[in-house]
Amino acid sequence: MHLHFLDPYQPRNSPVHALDARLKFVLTLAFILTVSLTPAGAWPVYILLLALVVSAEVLSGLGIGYVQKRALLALPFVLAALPVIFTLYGRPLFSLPIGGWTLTASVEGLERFVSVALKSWLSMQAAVVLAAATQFPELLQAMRAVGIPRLLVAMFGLMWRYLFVLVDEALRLMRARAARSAWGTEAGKRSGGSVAWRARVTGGMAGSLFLRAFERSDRIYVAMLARGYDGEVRALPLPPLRAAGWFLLAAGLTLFGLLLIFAYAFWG
Amino acid sequence: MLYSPAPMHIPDGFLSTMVAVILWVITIGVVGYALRRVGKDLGERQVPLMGVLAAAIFAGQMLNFTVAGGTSGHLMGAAIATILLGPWAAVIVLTTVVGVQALIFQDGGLLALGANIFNMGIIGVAVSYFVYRSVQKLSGGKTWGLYVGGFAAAWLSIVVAALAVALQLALSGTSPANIAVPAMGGIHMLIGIGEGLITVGALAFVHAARRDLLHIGEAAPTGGKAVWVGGLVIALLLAVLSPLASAHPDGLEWVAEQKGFLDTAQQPLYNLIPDYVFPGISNEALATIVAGIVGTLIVFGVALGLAFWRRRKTA
Amino acid sequence: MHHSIEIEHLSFSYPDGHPALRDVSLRIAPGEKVALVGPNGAGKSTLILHLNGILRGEGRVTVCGLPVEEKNLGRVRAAVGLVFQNPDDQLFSPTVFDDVAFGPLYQGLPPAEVERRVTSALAAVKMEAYARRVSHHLSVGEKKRIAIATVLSMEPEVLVLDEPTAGLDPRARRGLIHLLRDLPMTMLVSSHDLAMVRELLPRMVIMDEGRIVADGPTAELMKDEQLLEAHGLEKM
Amino acid sequence: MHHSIEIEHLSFSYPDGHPALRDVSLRIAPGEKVALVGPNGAGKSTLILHLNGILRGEGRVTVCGLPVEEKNLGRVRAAVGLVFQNPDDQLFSPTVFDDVAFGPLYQGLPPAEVERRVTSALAAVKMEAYARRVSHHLSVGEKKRIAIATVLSMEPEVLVLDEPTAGLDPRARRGLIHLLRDLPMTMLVSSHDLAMVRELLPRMVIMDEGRIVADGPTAELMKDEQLLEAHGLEKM
Ligand SMILES: Nc1ncnc2c1ncn2[C@@H]1O[C@H](COP(=O)(O)OP(=O)(O)OP(=O)(O)O)[C@@H](O)[C@H]1O
Ligand SMILES: Nc1ncnc2c1ncn2[C@@H]1O[C@H](COP(=O)(O)OP(=O)(O)OP(=O)(O)O)[C@@H](O)[C@H]1O
Ligand SMILES: [Mg+2]
Ligand SMILES: [Mg+2]
Repeated sequence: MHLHFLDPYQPRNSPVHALDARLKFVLTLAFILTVSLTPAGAWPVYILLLALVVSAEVLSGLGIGYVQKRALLALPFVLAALPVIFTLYGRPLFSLPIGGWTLTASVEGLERFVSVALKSWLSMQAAVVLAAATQFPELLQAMRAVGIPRLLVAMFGLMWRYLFVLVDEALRLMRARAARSAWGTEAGKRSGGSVAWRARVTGGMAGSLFLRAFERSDRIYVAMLARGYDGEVRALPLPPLRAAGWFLLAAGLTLFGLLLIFAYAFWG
Repeated sequence: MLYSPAPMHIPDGFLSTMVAVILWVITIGVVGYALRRVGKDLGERQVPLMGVLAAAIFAGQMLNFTVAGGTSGHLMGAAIATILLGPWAAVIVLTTVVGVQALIFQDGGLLALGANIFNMGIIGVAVSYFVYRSVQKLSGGKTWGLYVGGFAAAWLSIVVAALAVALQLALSGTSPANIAVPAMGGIHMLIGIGEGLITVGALAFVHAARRDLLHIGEAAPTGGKAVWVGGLVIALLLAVLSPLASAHPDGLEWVAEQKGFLDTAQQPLYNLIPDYVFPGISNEALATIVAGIVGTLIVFGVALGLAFWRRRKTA
Repeated sequence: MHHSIEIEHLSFSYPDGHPALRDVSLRIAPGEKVALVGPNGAGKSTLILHLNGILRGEGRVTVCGLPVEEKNLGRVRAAVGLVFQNPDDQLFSPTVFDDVAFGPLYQGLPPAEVERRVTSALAAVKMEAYARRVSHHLSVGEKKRIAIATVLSMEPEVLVLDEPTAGLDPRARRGLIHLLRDLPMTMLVSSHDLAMVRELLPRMVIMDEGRIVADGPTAELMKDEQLLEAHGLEKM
Repeated sequence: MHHSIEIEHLSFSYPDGHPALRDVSLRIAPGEKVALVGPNGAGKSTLILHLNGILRGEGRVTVCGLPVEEKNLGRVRAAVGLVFQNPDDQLFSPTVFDDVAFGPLYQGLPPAEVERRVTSALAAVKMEAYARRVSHHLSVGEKKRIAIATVLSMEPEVLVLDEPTAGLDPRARRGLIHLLRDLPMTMLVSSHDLAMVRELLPRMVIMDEGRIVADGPTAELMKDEQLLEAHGLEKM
C-alpha cells in the first residue's frame, strides 16, 4: 500500500523548497512567535504578516489554494473562542434576545475573537508551508541544529519512518475487519453487535498493533546492533550555514522585531 | 478523511504567549527528566522502542469503531502507553506522537506544542498512572484491577486533560471558563468512554498474548511515586479548580447570563465535533449531568486517595 | 443459474491518480477454482478488494447474483470470504475462538449458532484443538489456517485468497495446498507461486498493468513460456 | 590462512529455556557460498545471530580469525554483514543515505570516507539514484537491495543473509539472485527457496531441531529426496 496521503511534503522546484531547512524552521517559529505577541487590534501589522506568509506560499509554488485548504483544519477550534464576543466587557455592539435572556456583544470581545482567529490562521499557514516545502529528514536536521536533544530527534526520525509502516498495518487491520462485517442472513436481525463489543474488538486491534510494534522494535534493535549501534546517537556533521543564509536569518529576525516594535508603539 | 484531529490539540493563536511559554518551560523540564530516566531504564534500546511505539500509538489513533449513525470513537493512547510502558517512557512516547503530529499534520500548533505535550503527555500520563496504580493496589493485583484500572485511567485521563485544555484557554482569555470547562469536560466524558473501552480491549489482548509486558511498566520505583503523587494532585486540582473557575468566569453578572451562554455556545461547541453529538439530550439536561459528573469525579478522586492511604497504613 | 463472480468493464484508479485496473472483465462459474497471477503491481490485490466492495471502481461487479453496491454490502460480504496475505492483520482478538466468532457475531447470529459455526470452521481447517489458544503465538502456517477459518465461519459461497502460500515453509505450504484442495467452494487465488497454481487451480488468469492479458486452462498457459516471460512470471 | 567462519560445539538456549542450538560445529572457508536450510524453527536465525555476537551461546565462534567476544564486538560486526529477512526492520533511518551511512558512521570513519562508502555500496546494488529517497516509497525489491547496501557499506568480509528472497516476485527475485552472484564475499544464506539455493550456492547445510543434520555439495544433497523429506524440505 502507498500512504502518500500521510506525507505532507509536496515536491516543487521553488526557492522556498531549496532554502536550508534550518532557516525555514527557525524563521517559521519566529514568525509564529511574532504573530502570538502581536497585540489585539493591530490590524495593519496583521496585514503585513499575512502579506509575508502569502508571499511565501506564492514563492513556494504550493499555491494559495492548497495552503488554505490545509489551514482550514484548525477552523473548528475557532468556535471555542466565539463566546468571548459576549463575555468580554466593553462598549456594547449589539444584543441578541434569546428566550428570556439577552446576550450583549462587545466591541472588545469581537476584537479579541477576530484577533484569535487571525493569529490561528496566520500561524497555521506558516506551519503548512514549512511542512509542505521541507522533507521531514531535513526538518530533523534543523531540529538537531537548534539544540533539541539528539535522542529525541532520533526518536522523531524513527517514529516518522515507522509511521508509514504501522499506519499501513492499521489500515490493513481495518480492511480485514470490514471484509468480515457482514449482515445476517435472517431478515430483521440486527447485525453489528453491541457498541461495547465493537469497541473491544477495536481495542484488540490496537493491542495487536501495539504488540507487533513492540516485537518489531526488538528486530530493529538487533538490526541496529548488527551495524555497530552502541546507544549513542551519531550523525554526520551538518554543513555550515553560508553567508547568504546568515544574512537571510538576520534580516528575517530583524523584520519580525521591527514589526513587533511598531505594533506595540501604536497598539500596545 | 482518515485522520480526524481530536479536539484536544490546541492550535496556535489560542493561547496567550505567557501561558504557552510557561507550559513550554514545564514541559521541557519534565521531558528532560523523563529522557534521563528512560535512558537509565532501557539503555540502548530506548531509541527503537520509543520511536516504534510512538508510531504504533499514532497508528492506533486511526483505528475506529462506529458508535451510531456514522459517528465513530477512537483512541488517544495516554493510558495504554502508561500501563504498558510505565510513566516515564509513556511521557517520551506521547511527546514524540504529539510533536510529530504538530510538525507534519499541523494537528496542534508549534508554539502551543508545549501545552499540547503538557496536556496529553504529562497530565494524561500522570493521571493514568495515579488511577491505574491505585486501582491495582486496591485489587491486590487481580485481573479485574487491570480492566477496571485501565478503563478508569483511560476515562479520567481524557477528561482531566480536556479540563486542562479548557482552563488554559480560559487563562489565555480566549474562551470563557464557564463555557469552555463544561463543554470540554462534557464532550470528553463521552469520548472517554470510547477510550476506556478500547483500552480495555487492548489490555485484554496483551493480557492474553504477552502477559509479561504488563509488568515492564512497574519497573519505575522511586520516580513512579512522584508521578503517582503528581497525578493525584493534578486530578484533584483540576477537579476542584475547573468548577470553581467555571462558576466565576467574569465577575458576578455571569449568573444572569449563564443560561443564555450555554444555550448559544453549546450549539457551535457541539458542532465542533459532530462525531460525538448525542441526540435526544437537551442542553439543559446535559449541563446538569455535567455538573453531576464533575461532582462524582471529585468524590471518586478523594475516595480513591483515602482508600489508598488507609491500605498503606494498615499494610 | 447465476455466475459466482461477474465483473464487467471494471476500471479503477487510486486517489493519487494511479490507474490500477483498466477495463477488466471476468466471469467465474460456481465451483470453479481460478488462479490470478501477474507481476508485482499488476492489480491483483486491487481486483480482489473490489469483490466485496472495499474498493469501488467504475463498471459492474456482481457476486452470487448480487450487484456490489452500498445497499448490498452486508450481504455481499457474507457471500464472499476474503483471506488476506498477512494473517496477522486478520487475527486481532485475544483468542482463536474470538477471531473465528467475529463474523458470525457481527452477523447477529444466536450464541448457539455462533458456537456451531466456529466449531465447524475450525474442524474444516483441522484446528479444533486451538479454539482457546492465543493466535499471537501460533506459527505462520497455523495462523494462516485460522485466518481461513475466520472466513469459513461465515459460510461464504466464494473464497478469495491473496497470496496464501507467501512466507510459508515447504511443509506448511504443502498442508495448506491439501486443505484448499478439500474445500468445496468457488475459489479465486492470487499468487506468485506457480507450482501451487499448477497443482491446485485448473484455470489461470494472468494480469499485467491493470489488464487481463490471458485467461485459460492452467496447463496450457503454463506451456507458453513466452507469455509467462513477458509478464514477469517464471516457469518453475 | 584462517577460515571465514569457525563454529565449534555451539549450544544455545533462549531465556525461556527453549534449546535452539545443540552442539553445532561449522567451518566456512573464505569465498565459499553456503546455504543454510531447514524447517521453521530449526535454529537458522538463531545461529546467524551468533555470528556477530548479538546472541552468545556456549562454545566457540570465530569470525575471520577474531573470536566473538565482548572486546572484539566492534571488529566482528565490521567483518560480518547481517541482512535480515524484513527490509522494513533494517531500514530504520529517515533516508536511504542515512541508512547506508549508519554502519560506517558507527565504525567511526571520517565524513568523507562515509560518503565514499555510501556511494560505492549503492553503486554495487545499482541504486545510486536513490540516495536522497525516503524508504517508505520504495518497492520490496528495492528495499531489499538497499538493505544489502546498508551492509556492503561496512565492507564486510562475510555476508550473511536471512531468507533474502522471501516475499519477492519472480522478477525481483531473479534480479536479487544475479546481484548476489556478482558479489565476491564469503556468503552464508538461510532460505526456504531451494530453487535459489541450487542456482546460487554450491554448498548446503541442513539444520533441524537445533542440529546440523547434513552438510555437503548442494547438487548431491538435493538428490536425496528422503533426506529432504525428513527435514520438511521439498524438491522443486
Ligand atoms: N493505496 C494505494 N494508493 C495508490 N496506489 C496504489 C495503492 N495500492 C496499490 N497501488 C498501486 O496500484 C497498482 C496495483 O497494485 P496491487 O496491490 O493491486 O498489485 P498486486 O498485483 O496485488 O501486486 P503484488 O503482487 O505486489 O501484491 C500498483 O501499481 C500499486 O503501486
Ligand atoms: N526470542 C525467542 N525466545 C524464545 N524462543 C525463541 C526465540 N526466538 C526463537 N525461538 C525458538 O528457537 C527456535 C529456533 O528459532 P529460529 O528463529 O532460529 O528458527 P529458524 O530456523 O530461523 O526458523 P524460520 O525458518 O521460521 O525462520 C524455535 O523453536 C523458536 O521457537
Ligand atoms: Mg497483492
Ligand atoms: Mg528464521
